[in-house]
Order: sequence, then structure tokens, then C-alpha cells
Amino acid sequence: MREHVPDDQGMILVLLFVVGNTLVFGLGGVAGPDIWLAFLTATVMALPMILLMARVRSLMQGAALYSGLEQVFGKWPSRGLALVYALYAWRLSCFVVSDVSNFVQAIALPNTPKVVVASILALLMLWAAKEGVEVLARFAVVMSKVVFAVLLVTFILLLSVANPAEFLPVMYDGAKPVFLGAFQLLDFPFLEVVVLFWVFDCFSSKRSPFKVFVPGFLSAALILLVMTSTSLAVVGADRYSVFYFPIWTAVSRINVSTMRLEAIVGVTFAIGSFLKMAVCLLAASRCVTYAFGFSDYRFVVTPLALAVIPGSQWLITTLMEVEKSAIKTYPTSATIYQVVLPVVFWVVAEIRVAKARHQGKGG
Amino acid sequence: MFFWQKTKKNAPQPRGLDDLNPSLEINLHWLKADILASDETIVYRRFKTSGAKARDCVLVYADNMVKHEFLSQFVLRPMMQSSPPKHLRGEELIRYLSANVIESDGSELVARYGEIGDKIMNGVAVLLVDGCPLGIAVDAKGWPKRAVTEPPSESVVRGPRTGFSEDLGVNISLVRLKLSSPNFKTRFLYVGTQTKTKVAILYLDNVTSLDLVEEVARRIDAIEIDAVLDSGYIQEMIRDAPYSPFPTIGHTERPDVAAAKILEGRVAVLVDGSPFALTVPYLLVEAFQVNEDYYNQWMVGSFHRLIRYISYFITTSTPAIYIALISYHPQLIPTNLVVSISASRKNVPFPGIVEVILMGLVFEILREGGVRLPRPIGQAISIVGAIVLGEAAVSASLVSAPMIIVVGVTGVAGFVNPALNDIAVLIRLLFVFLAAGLGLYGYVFGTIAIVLLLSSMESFGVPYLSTMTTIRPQDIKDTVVRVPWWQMRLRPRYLATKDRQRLQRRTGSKGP
Amino acid sequence: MRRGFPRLLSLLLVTALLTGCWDHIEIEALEFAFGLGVDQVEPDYVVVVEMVKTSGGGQQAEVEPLVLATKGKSVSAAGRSLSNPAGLRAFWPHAYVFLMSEQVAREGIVPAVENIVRSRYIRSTVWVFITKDCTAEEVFKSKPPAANSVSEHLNAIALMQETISGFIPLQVWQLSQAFAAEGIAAILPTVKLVHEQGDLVPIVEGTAVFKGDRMVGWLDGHESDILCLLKGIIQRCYFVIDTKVGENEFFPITYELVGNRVEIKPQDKDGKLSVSIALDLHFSVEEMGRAPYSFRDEAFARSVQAQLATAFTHWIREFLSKTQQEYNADILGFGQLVRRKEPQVWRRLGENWDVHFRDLPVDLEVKCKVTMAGLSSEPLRVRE
Amino acid sequence: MVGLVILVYAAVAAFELWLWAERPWQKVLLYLVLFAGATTLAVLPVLNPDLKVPEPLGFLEKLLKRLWQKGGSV
Repeated sequence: MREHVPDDQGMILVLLFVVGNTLVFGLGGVAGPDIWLAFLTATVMALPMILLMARVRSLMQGAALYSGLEQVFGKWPSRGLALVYALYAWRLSCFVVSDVSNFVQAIALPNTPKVVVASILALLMLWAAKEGVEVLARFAVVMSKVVFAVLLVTFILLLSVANPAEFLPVMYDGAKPVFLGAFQLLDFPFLEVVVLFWVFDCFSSKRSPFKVFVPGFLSAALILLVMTSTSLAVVGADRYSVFYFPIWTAVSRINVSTMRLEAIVGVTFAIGSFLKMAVCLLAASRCVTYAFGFSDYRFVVTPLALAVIPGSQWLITTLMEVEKSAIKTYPTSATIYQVVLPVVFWVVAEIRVAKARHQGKGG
Repeated sequence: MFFWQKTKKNAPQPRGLDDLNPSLEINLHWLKADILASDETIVYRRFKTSGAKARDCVLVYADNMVKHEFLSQFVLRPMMQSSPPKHLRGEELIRYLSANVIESDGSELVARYGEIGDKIMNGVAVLLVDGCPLGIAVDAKGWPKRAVTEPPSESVVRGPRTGFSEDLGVNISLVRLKLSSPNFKTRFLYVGTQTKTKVAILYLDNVTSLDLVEEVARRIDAIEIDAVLDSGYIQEMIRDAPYSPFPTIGHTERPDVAAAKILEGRVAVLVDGSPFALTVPYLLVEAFQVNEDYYNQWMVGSFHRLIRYISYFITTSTPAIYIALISYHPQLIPTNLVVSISASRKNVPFPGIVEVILMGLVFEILREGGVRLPRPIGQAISIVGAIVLGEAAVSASLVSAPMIIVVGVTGVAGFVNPALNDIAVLIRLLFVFLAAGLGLYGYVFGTIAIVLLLSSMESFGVPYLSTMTTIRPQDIKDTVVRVPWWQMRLRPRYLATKDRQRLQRRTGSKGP
Repeated sequence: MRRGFPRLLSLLLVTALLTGCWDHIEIEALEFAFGLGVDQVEPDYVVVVEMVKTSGGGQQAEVEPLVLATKGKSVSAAGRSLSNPAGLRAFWPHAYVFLMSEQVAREGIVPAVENIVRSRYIRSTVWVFITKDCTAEEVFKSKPPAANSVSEHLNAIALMQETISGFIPLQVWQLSQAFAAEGIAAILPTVKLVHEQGDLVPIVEGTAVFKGDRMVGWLDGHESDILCLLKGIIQRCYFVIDTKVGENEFFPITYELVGNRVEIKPQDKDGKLSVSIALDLHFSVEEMGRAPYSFRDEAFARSVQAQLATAFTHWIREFLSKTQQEYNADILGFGQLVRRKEPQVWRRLGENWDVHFRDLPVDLEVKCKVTMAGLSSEPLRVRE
Repeated sequence: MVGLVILVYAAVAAFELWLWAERPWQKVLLYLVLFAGATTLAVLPVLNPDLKVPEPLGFLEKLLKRLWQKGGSV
């Protein structure tokens, strides 16, 4: 059964995936007032990788994921790759669940055990992943409208308390913080898009991977840039990196008469994160089943989702570690998953496809 | 799958398939003793033709199912006055009578007892003549019919006043009057092992995809049920996502609505005896659309539609959000309000959730009571119940005053969307429980679940949320708002697969 | 279709089983803390809390303030221990104000404020005040004439700063921002008690000046207005100035500030740093008393504007010398400005900004303009 | 506690297997293996709250750190 996601829905899926659980965290805090520069740099640096991913998908000539992979890479290498990425996607899914459960505990429900929130999330994402990518994409579009509306309103309100002078002086400490910030952003969330490579089953045309990944990624980067910079201008460059959730903090300073808006931001965060964790779970399930040679992935969703519950509690236990994982992360593994492996496979794919075409001509 | 399939009666009528006997007396005997036994509404009118060789005839019909004057005037009188040639016998005689004597426009020959039984039950009179192994079925249907009136469930301020009635033929003609084009097609199917109810599928063959029509026909054909008394039977038997509480098949009492849906590429299903037409596929947005949106000025229509969306949000979410706020996040309530809510809840013995469920239950009871009782009493009940109970409950400190407002707003907002009101109760309960357990985040998880459910649903191959899951401008012109007609050049792409042009480019008086 | 049902069922089941009510609270069991005060930090914290007691039920709700003071090892510990005598759970997110006594401010406010900045329960939009010549407890126990509680009273005043003038209201987050930023000193508004019809009533006037987290001095209401002016905060305050009209006649005329545009620029000329302040002030004439002049008279208008400029230049000079030489606290944020606009200079001077700030030359250019004169252009004339 | 966790996981697995329309042994095997993994993961942290997270790429990380430091940047 082929699952086909229309381009516009796919784009929104990519967008929400990137924006997803990023929204409340203080990204690129190292860059200080140069945070916008860090974002731009990170976007420019990530774009080739995104293009590369789209290119590999496009090389598959519109074939479905599994057959396309075998056609381009050969059977065993692609299965090995799938196994590696299964681990990555599953771990990412654990991280996101743990982000949300920690956030909810810190902000709203201090006495509720995190396992409870994690279990409910796991159950919901189990359902979502079983429904498949088509349903997830539809879900993304419906929810994106809520997310966009909230973001727009909070952005406008934040503008009224933002102080643009916070961005000065530009590059006071030189380019180093900018690059450090950019590297953080590359790792989380920009290049996590590699997970999405495994999620889309097939595309409608050769060009549609580009139409899905590139605009989706760019608009997500833009949204993050705008929201993060605005909240930095509200919170203050010197205080930005102090808070666990700077955007949330920034929004809590808006006073619209006596209405309190931060709850809505929390809600948006929960929705975006949910999508991200469901997508990761879906990717993990697809990778596992593909690695063992099954064409249907749905039957492994339940054990993987149930493994996420303890995983999310075990890999990251406290809010302080959430910050570490969000901001400092694991540079090595990230580099391997997000840069090295994709580049290697892109090269392989190009060579093999070129060879095949050559042979085709010769024969 | 459905238990009544197993109880299907497959014992055939003993005489049903037998041919008629040439002898009138034998025929009458079998009719009286077997096919139409124990039915005292059946009339056997004996008479003779005139002329030298008078033949014995019997006209059999069910009382009150036929037009009596019609039978007297166009069957009995010419038959009695006729004198068929002497040499005619049997089948020839019947053919002669049918061709030369009977003046009715609808008549056919019947040869079996079973057929006679079915015909008579449907208001057809059967003429039997001695010596002939055939009968003449004369269509003289005439039972009490309801006039074409304004439908009570979908009244409009602005718009046509006609509504469907119980007669299939009339209903089809009402739709045909709206869509008088040769592209308008109807197709008949018969459902019900007992009732053989006539079901019509209506569509436009230049707009609707034929796959859809086939799918509808296939699903209706697959129904094996003894009786179809209303289109509701069919609705439940052919729907997608049977475990989801959301409707996946639309119904309307109005020919204009049915015509509009057919024009968008949907298929309408009419069932004999039911004043409700079914339309498929049915999308969630349709629950928020009302025909008046299209008849009113577009800004007004859009505003009303917006109100409908907001009301639905209110009716499903207010109690849950209220519970979440007062039991988990009092910090999110404006200070003055939180102080006054706290004060008003001082002497109330129950926690918020008990209050919500209690009051919600009382509200539903009042509503149900109001609906089932005769109208004048019903109104009295609801008003007295609402005012007296509410007031008394607050002064007795059984519930807090804000809760009365919450329940009242919830209930009233529910009436705005009758199509989804029944489900709203379920969603509300789900949300309330989740909010009572996890506060606002519980409510959010509930919302995620509902949206997931909706995203996973399909109606006849079309995603249930179709217009909401796209960012293409053309497809969202008729969703939350209604843009002016001159803007809606194309039909929705997810339904109309063939001719998508709704508006010729240069037509429409004032395209911008 | 077989799969949808068990999924929905299990979802309902699990949520029903899992959602205990760990964080469930009943709103009627809460007592809303509206104000928090710290009177003493060493050796023990002395903490005052103003709460409101709600009662009534049914239709009419009643709200009464309740002030409790206690000692504790820390602000939060003391605050928590208050729930016991109160008999209800104190609920902090609706707090309006945070007060600190002068003693606390002189010793350094970080130990008192830290809890507020970190707290999940207290919002960062709480107003912060320093009490002058009285303790926080005395302030909370005073009787505001209109509001239900002192905290609401102070909140209302803080929100009306634009018209009341004489202070700059600050919220906790702004304070923490000022602490964190380089090259700017913190300020806080002050609360004092005045006698009004036999009752003590709290008013907000003046500003406490900080250096680091220690208070170094006061600014009175007038100086606070000047500070406001220079910070570019909109404040429609009145200035009554003895204005010279005609030959040698002086009349007190009341001017209302209706617009202030400030431009502060650091200038680095030949390694010598200076700051230029360009002020563009707009006034409306509110009251002229017996002054027999009309603003239609251009010469008069010009002279008034010139006099206004002189007066303001004088006041600002005084203000600057007070902050620079007397308190040596960069409350206008010249340092921050230098850092933002001239990062190279800041690299050189930032290390010991105190020293540089003390003698920082300031070029001042004040332009004043009378743009409105009420509804009548002529003074009130009395026929003799 | 451990027993309860195992019981719940086993019950879920059994319930889902019961729901399957057909049960080819390869699928069942993979399913059970994964489920066993999940259960282990759920049980281990309960038994030993201080369980360390394994870092299979830890050596690479150290190597990289050394390289970075030698390079002088970061």
C-alpha cells in the first residue's frame, strides 16, 4: 500500500517537525545578541544538507521508499543504514517525549509523575504512527493553522515589549559565538530533518522532494529566527541563556489587560512536539521493519512506543539534562547521523545512478 | 458482521412462484387462502363484461392504497361496457383487454401469484379474468400523501421553502426541478428483503466521478436487511468509520441543499418513504455549512459560519477549560475573576468536575424532556427547569454561580450546530475527564486525539477533513468563510474530478 | 474497521487510569497572596505577606485583606510557613507587588530578590518597590482609601505612572535585566507613607539608586521626573516654573510635558569619550495664573521656550552631577550605550567604567517647544 | 513494581497479538523481540535507578575533543 502525501501537506509536515519542540527552548543562546546571525549561518549551512536529502529522494525516481532504496543503494547497505537510523529516530523520539514531560512538569504540573505524561503521549503517538504518514500530514496541516495563529498573535504582542537595541553590539566577541550557536542549531533542530527521509513513502514527482523539503525547512527556519530573536529582544541578551524556556518567559511578560498568554504557547509547544515524536516513532518503526525485510511497519509500532516511555525517563531525567540535550547535545553522534552518513550515501547514490544510466545507454 | 443478516428469512412463499391458473376461482382461492390470506383490507370486486359472452372478472386491490374514482372510471366502467370478441381466449383475451379496453396509462401483465401479492401491496390493482392465466396490473397508486411543505428541521429565513416528503417520485422531481439538465442521472436500487424499498441514486454525470457512483451502488447493493423504513438505515449500513461518532454521511430535508451538493460532485441517495436525502461523501466542513450562507450576502454568510465554528469550540471545550483553570491553573485566570470565583465556590461541597457532570446531566435531561414532550409543554418544562433549578441550586450552594454560566453557554452554543450536537456531548465528556486529570495539558491531549481521529477518517475515499488539510487557496475558499460566488470559479477538487469549472471566467456581474 | 475501536477504547481506558489528580487543587481552598515584603535579611529573613480572604459564596462575594509577618531562614521558607497561621494555602501567581525595606536595599537586594526571579509561582511581572522611612509591614498595614488591599493600591498607582509621575515603576524582570546587563545601574521606585485624613496612606514617589545590588541613594520625585525624561519614558508630568514675562515680572506657569524625544550618543573623539544628549521636549500650557500674556505673541512664546530650555538644562546638569559624582551609578546606562554603539571603546574602558563614568563629559542640547496652550489663546482677563 | 510492569507489557503484547488478523512467525518473532527489549528497558531503570546511559560513540567523542583542542578552536 503506497502512502502518498501531497506536496503542500508534506511541506507543512517538515515545517512543524522543525519548529516542533524547538519553540520554547533557548536556542543558540551562546551567540547572545548575534542570535539572528547564528540562525542565518545555520540556515545557510543546513541548506546543502537538505538539498542533498531531497536529491537522494529524487534519485529514487518516485519509487516508494523501500524499493527506491534497494534500487539506489543495494539491498544490504540500505538495510544496515535503516538499522542505524532506527536507533537515531527512536532516541530522538525519546528526547522529545522527555522534553514535553519535563516542560509540563516544570510549568504546570509539578507533582504529577513524568511517566504519566510520557505514557499518554506514547499512547497517542502510537495511534498516530499506526495511522501512517498520510494521516500525520493531515494532522500537521490542521494543527499548523492553530500553531501559526498563536505564533502570529504572540509575535505581534512580543513586538510591543521588544527592545531592538538588545541586538547591539554586533559580533562583540567576534565570530566564534555565532558559529558555536550555528552549530548548536544545526544539530538541534535543523538537521534532525534527516529523520523525515525515512518517513515519506513516495513523492508525486521527481521534483516534489525539493518542493517538500526546501520550502518547509526554510519557512521553519524563518519562523524560528523571528520568534527566537524577538524573545531575545524581550528577555534581554544578557538573560536569554539563563532561562530554560526563554520564549515562554518572554511571553509571560506580555500583559494583555490581565490575560495570561503563556499557557497558549505551552499548548502550541505540546502540539508541535507531539507531531515530532510521532514522526520519529514512525521513522523508527519503518527503519526497523525495513532492516528486517518486512514491507509493513505497523506491527512494530506498539513495542517501540512502549519502549519510548522508559527511554524518555531514562535517557534524560531532569530538566537540567533536558537543557543539556537541547543545547549542548551529542556533537559526535549528531555529526555522524546528520552529516557523514547522508553525504556518503548521496555520493554512493549518485555514482550508482550514473553508472546505471550509462549501462542503460550502453545496453 | 450484523446479527440481523443471520435471521434473514429464506423460506420461500409456497405459491409465490407459481403461475396463475386459467380458472378464476382457483386463482381467487389461492390468493385468499395463501398469498393474501388474513388480510381484510383486500377488496375483491366481482363484475362481468357486457355483450353476449359476458366474462367473469375480479378486480383485486388493497383498500385505501388506490385511487377509487380512477379505478371506477378507467377500469371498471370500460370493462363493464366492453364486449370482447367471442373467439378470444386466455392470453389473447388479456392482451386485447389491456390494449383496447383499459384506459389507464400504467398497466402491465402479471403471471405469478407472488407478483400479484407484491403489486397489490404497493397500491396496484390487479384485474383477473376467468379463463386467463394472466392478470392485468393497473397502476392506480393513491395513498394519503403529505403536501410539499417547509421542512421543520432546516428552516431558513431566506431561501426556498420546499422540503422533501415521503414520496420518492415527488422527491426526485423536486431535485430534478433544481437541476434540469440531461446530465442529471438517477439510478434505482431495491433494498430490503421484506420491503423491497426503492432507493434512488442521484448524480450529475459530467461532474461526479463514476467510481463514486459505483461505490455507492455497490455498498447499497450489499445491504441485506429485511426492512428499510427510513434513510437512516441505509446511512448506518453504508457509512465509513462506523466506530467514529462523527457522521460520515450527510442528510438533508431540502431539495436545494441536495441539488447544491450534487453540483459539487456529490451523490445523493433518496429512499422511498423517507423525507431525508443522504449525500456522500460527507466532510466535516459540511456540518458547519448551511444553505443560507450561500443565499445571504457573502460577508454575512461568512460571519454566521464563523459563529458556528466558534460555538462548536465553546460547546465542546468550555467546561473542560473551566475545570482545568480552576483546578489546575488558577494563575491563568485574571486576578479579579479568580477572587470572585473562589468566593462563589466557598460553600459549594463538590469539586468542579462533579459540578460539571451534574449540571451537564441536568441540562441534557431538560433538553431531552423538552424534545420528546409535545411542543407547548416542552417549552414550559425547559424554561421552568432551567430558571428554577439553576437559581435554586445556586442559592442552596449546590453549585457555584459561574458553573451555571458555563453550563448555560455550553448548552446554548451546542444548538448552533445541530448536525454535530450529539457528538459534542461525547467530546465534552472526554475533554472534561482529561482536563480534570491533567489540566490544560489533558485538554490538549484530548484535542490531539480528536484531530487524529478526524484526520484518519475518510468518507467514500475522500479524507474527512479535506478542505481543512490543504493550503491551496482555491480549496479553502468555502471553509471557515465563504468567499463571494464570483471568486469560487472551480468546484472542489477532491470531489469533482471531471468538470471543475463552476463559473465561466467572464461571467458573473461584478468580478473584481 | 476492526482496528479503530480497540485503539479508542484503550486510549480512554489508559487516560482514565493514568490521570490521577496529583496537582489538583480546589480554588476555594486557596488564599491569594497579593503582596510580598522583605524587611530584614540578616540574621533572619523577616517576611510580610498580604493576602486576600474571600468569603461569601452564592451571589455576593467579599474580599478582605490579611497581613501576616513571620521570620524564616529564607524568603520562600518564611512564605511557606505563613500558610500555617493563615489556615489556607497561599497562592502566589497573582501577586502584584514586592516590597523591600531600605535596610535590605542598603545591604544588597540579591538575597531578597533571588527567590522572586527564580520562582515558578511568582510571575516576573510583579512590581518591585523600596520602602522609604518605613518597613514593608507598615506599608501593608496602612489603609489605602479606594482599593481593597495595599497591593492593589500600589498596582493601580504603578499602572497610572504616565499621569501620576514622580517615579518609574519596574517589574522584577526589568530589575533582573538591569542587574545582568553591563554598563547600567539598577533603580527602583520608592514607597512611603503619608498622613491622609488621619490614616496612613502609601504613596509611590522617588527612586532608589543602586550600584550593583546595593542601594546608594535616593532621587526625589522631581529628579525621578528628570530621569524619566532622559530615559525617554513617556510621562505627562507638570512643571511649575516661575517664568519671566515682560520686564521683570515673574509668574508661575504650569507646563505639561506632552512629548519627549531623547537621543543619547556616545562620541569617541581622539580617544576621548563623551556623551551627547539631545532632548526635544514638547509642552502644553496648563495654567498661567495671572500672567497677562498670550501665546499668540511670538516673542513671548520664544522667550518662554528659551527659559524652559535653560531650566531643564540646569536640572539635568544637577541630576547628572548627582548620579555621576555623588552616587557614581550609571542609571542612564551610558555604559550600555557605549558598549552597543562603540564596542571598541568599551573594550578599552569597560574594565573600570566607574572611574570613567565619574568624569564623563556630557554635551547637552535641550530644545523646548510649546505646542499647545489649552483651548484659549488669551489669558483670563478681568475688567477693572 | 517490576512484576507489575512486566505484567502490563505482557498483557499489551498478548492483546495486540490477539488483534492481528494473521500471524506469520517472522513478524511475531520480531514483535516479541522488540517487546522483550521494551520490557527490559522499562524494568532496568526500576531495578537500578542510577543506570548509566551507554555511549557507544563515547570513544569517538573523546577523540574528537582531543582533536578540537589540538586545533585550538572551540
